Amino acid sequence: MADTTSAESESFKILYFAGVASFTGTNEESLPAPLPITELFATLEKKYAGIREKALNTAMVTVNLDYVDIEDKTLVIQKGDEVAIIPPGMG
Amino acid sequence: MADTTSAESESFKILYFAGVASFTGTNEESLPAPLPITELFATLEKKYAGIREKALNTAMVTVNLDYVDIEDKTLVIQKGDEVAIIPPGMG
Amino acid sequence: DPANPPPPQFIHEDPIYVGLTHAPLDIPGTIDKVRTPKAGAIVMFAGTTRDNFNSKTVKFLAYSSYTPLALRTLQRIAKSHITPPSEEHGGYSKIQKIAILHRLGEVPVGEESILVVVSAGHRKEGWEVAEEVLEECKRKLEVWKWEELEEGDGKEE
Amino acid sequence: DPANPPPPQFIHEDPIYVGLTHAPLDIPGTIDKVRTPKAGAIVMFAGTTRDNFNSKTVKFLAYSSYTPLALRTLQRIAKSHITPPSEEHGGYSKIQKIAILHRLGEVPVGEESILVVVSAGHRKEGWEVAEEVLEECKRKLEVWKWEELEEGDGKEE
Repeated sequence: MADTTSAESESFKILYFAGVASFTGTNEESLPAPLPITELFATLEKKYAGIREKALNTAMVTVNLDYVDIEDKTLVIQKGDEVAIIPPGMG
Repeated sequence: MADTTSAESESFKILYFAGVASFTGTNEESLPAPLPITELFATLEKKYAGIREKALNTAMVTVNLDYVDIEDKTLVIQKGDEVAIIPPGMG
Repeated sequence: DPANPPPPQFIHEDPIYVGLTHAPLDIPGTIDKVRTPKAGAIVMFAGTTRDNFNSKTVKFLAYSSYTPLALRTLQRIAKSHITPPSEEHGGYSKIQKIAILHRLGEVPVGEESILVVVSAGHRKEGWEVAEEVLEECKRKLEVWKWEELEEGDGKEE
Repeated sequence: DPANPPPPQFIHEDPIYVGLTHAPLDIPGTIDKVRTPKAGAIVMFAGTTRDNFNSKTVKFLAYSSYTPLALRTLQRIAKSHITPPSEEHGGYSKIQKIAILHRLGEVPVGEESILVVVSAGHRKEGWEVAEEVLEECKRKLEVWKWEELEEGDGKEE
């Protein structure tokens, strides 16, 4: 069978808001899937040096609209998932 | 000089509200002036037996829109004054 | 005479707006009276006629007042909450503007009898003053309530 | 694209009404959503754009959101305050109905960014729940504020 996978079909969508979006310079992009949730922040740090300390440490993460624990070793982001980095609220 | 005073010109107006008006059966009437404020409740009790205990004891009194002390021996209601019996508020 | 009620009595001396009226209360119009670019918060309380009281069915509430005195009391309550600008409130007044309206006569179930609206720089002060003002009105305002119950046994408060 | 904003997102499942919209918030329409003969009190909070922030002049505020999640959060917050009838509240629910709306995009000075409206049998519960709901929204809602200052140095919060 022909290989029908593409970069897009083997990716998940990640959304950035507020200060996180200012840091990444984009509101949305695709990243390669699958990705264990425990590696998400390291992956982003590699792409956006300094983002961890500046923005991610105070943020939460959702996968398909559910808040998740980024230290959950059983959770792997799958292709097609919608992941979002949620900065703190308005306070 | 002719005596130009009449019953009306030698009177003050007194207003009743809420439970007090239910007791007197009227919202407004004229009473003879002058009348020391210290005698107001006794005057009303003579006219409406039982009103003191049922309605006046929890009420306040205004003369010409100012709250007054009904034990003020220097205060005499004058003809033309507007007196009001003020029951407690809505709570 | 319900067919020919007395005219409404309003005092609008910015930043306060108070009044007594037999007409339905105008919520958006009253909120507009307290609107200001200096406010980050508007707090409104509306007292409405509930259909029940002590397990009895309420047909309507009716309010009577000693109108000239009640108007003066509303004005006094409102003014007492307009305080000078202070360090504590970032160089501004604790609240910006205040409106208090009371309806008189019959108020059908579901309609408003009192509106208290406060604008403030910050929400904390808005909540605080709106609640204080409402309680002062309940205690001090020369307005009295009559509950017309379904059973016909109205009760003066 | 400000010329072509996304459609408003509302959930109206009586007794709750929540939503996110780029349009100006409709105060009387929102109050009507919580009106009920069972309520003796309606409490409303409106957060408005203030013309100043830390002594700087504010041109406008702008709000962005993760809309599908924020809508779900609004619904969850609203529902959590609709509790079963209880003895403590005279056989009724603590509050009757609740509406929460948040505006998105630019909100000019003097206009509303958030509305919280609660109807309750009694005023105490109305005040209490309205303030709680507002604080929960401030903490939990997936909506973020941008302050556009006169000097051009906007600040993300």
